[in-house]
Amino acid sequence: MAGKSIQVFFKLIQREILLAIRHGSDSCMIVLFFVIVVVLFPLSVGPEPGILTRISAGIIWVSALLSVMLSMDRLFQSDYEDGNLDLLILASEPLELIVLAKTVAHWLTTGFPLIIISPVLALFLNMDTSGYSTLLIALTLGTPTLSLVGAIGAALILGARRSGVLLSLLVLPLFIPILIFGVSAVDASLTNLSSKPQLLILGGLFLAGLVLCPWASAAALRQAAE
Amino acid sequence: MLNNLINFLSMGGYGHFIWGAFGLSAIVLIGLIIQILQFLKSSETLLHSIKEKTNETET
Amino acid sequence: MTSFSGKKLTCIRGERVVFNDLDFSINEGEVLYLKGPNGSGKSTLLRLMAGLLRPVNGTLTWNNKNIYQDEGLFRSLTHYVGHQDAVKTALTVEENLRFWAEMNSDIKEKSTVQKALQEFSLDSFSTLPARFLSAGQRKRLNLARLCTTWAPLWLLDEPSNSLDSDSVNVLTAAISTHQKKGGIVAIATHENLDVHSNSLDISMFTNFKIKSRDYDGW
Amino acid sequence: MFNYFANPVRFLRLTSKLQPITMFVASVTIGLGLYYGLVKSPPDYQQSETVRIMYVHVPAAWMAMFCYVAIACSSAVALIWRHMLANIIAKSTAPIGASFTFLALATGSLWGKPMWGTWWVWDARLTSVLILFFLYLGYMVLYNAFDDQSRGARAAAILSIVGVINVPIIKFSVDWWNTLHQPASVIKMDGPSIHPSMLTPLILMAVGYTALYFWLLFVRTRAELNANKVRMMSIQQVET
Repeated sequence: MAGKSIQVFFKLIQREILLAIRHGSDSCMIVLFFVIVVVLFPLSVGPEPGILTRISAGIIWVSALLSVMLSMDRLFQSDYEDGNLDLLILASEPLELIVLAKTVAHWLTTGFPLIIISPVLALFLNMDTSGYSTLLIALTLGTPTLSLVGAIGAALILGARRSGVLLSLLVLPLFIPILIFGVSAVDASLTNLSSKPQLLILGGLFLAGLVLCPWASAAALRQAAE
Repeated sequence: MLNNLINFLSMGGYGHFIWGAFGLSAIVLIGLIIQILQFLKSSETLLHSIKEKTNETET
Repeated sequence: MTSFSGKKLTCIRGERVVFNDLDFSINEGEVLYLKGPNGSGKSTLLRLMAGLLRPVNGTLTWNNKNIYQDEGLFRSLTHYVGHQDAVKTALTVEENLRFWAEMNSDIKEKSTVQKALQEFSLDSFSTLPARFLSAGQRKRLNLARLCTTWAPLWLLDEPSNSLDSDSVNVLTAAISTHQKKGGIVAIATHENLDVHSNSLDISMFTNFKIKSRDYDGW
Repeated sequence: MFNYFANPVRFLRLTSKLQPITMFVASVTIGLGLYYGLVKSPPDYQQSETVRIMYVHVPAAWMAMFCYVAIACSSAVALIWRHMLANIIAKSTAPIGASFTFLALATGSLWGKPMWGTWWVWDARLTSVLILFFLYLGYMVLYNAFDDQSRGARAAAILSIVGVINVPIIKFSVDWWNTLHQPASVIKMDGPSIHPSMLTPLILMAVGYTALYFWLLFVRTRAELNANKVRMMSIQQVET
């Protein structure tokens, strides 16, 4: 029995990624948004390297957080509109597994590209190289948690008026812990202190999210289909 | 009598902060009370009017 | 002798009593027509039967075992066809169908998917992206899902709208073969498919009214 | 079946007795608290008179937290036992809790001005209360973002439970963030250990605020039940 669930899990991820590829432009839009937001800061705060280096970690993390949140509300919306959501709820596999599969697929199409491009942006903000490796590790631990928590918000706003803005109001307060520890991890390594505690806490948040968030998103989806 | 009232009000020079805080709390809480009581009154009048209507249709 | 029945079902949707104390029972090989004017709760009852909606009280039993005990099992026994066609326009016709076939059971060979497409005469455009399909063709693709894997209980919500006449015959044929194989079907439709069936008029069960005197007693 | 309609007879009979009691308790304790706080208790040797703002700030912050936990508990009851009345209690608590949170923020900044010279201080506790204020606004906005009331109630209930699980995490991360960026903090928000004579007004005000919350909750729930019944009867009239 468990074999079938795993099979269904990967089949769902495969379908989501196939859909993302067919609508090629979606994940590129998110990455472009990420780049543009980061570019805004030197234009506003001023190009002097001194300031930029000091706040580079914060800029990258806030932009990554906004990009992930921006791409969140389409997670269940298309399934809700075309009737797929009912069938997913009625599938013999537990809904929590299906939600986890969709979140993983969402992370692969949005979170992962952000991580790949983040060193380039760190270069823009001339963050010195000691911070690069921690930035990548922190983003790899942080962005999946952002997707997991964002999935709860995406499930809650189905069928609501003005769901895009509503999602950001619901989800941003919940993103704050991830933001704080993510930025302080990179800052610690920039001032060559050890960033181990922050990364451990980020890992802890990720594991907690992995267990609790699909359960909450599934509950939200069931009440959305009622 | 008057001057110890004044120095009571001035609160050692911080009067406007303290009275500001207490005044604001009073305004917000009393505003909340009034709003809720009005909400109750309007819901009761609404209920009465719809009951009259259903009573006519039921009897 | 499989049977699917519900006792004293009461459902509230959007603060409105849709129906109250509704009973029904369908035995093996039978079709139940849900009759009633628009808004009388036909779709709500079907969604309730499928398990998408929880009744306020009353029980649903499959072989007189409460379905909420083992929901996973019950869900693997039912096919639900709703108003919307659950078709991903970016995927091809065949990909759509294969996805749902593999979701419900681990069939390996492609034949069952091909056979289902043939039955609803969709096999000619199986590699066409679904966005080129007309509404009727999309509904047929959704109905083709019924024939890919075996599930004794079919719950069909207006299956025949936007279908042309010979597709309706295909649907009637599929329903009667399902009956012969001992399946159970509940349909909400205005078209009288010539299928041997008994019917249930939902509007008889929407008599619950709040009197103005209700809960005035405080 | 009838209890789904938030059969309020039991609840309303209970609250019609409690309502005057809570009103009386609230007015007496708040009156006494004000008298003790403003007149009787001594000024603090460091902060002098401004410490009196604590008698309004600290109870409001406690109530902000108390109301959010109350929303989460009644939402949990509403989700598990599908009881509409618990949803209505949660919905009625939200604006009261949001007002207390706003008061905690406003009085906190009024307290910060004389001591640190700036209206807003990024102190760990004040920042957590600010985030809690966003959680309240999120709850209220989500509740009314749907055309169907019961959909909004269920969605907001789930959000409040997710929120209440996140509050300690947010508190922990904000405290960590505060110690990281905080130069040696001169005066912590709640000042030196509270002198016993200052404790009485604080407790009086806290009890007064709690009684006020329950009184307002009962009044507002009664009004919501009326509105609920009006809506149902008007829907029914449309059908007959």
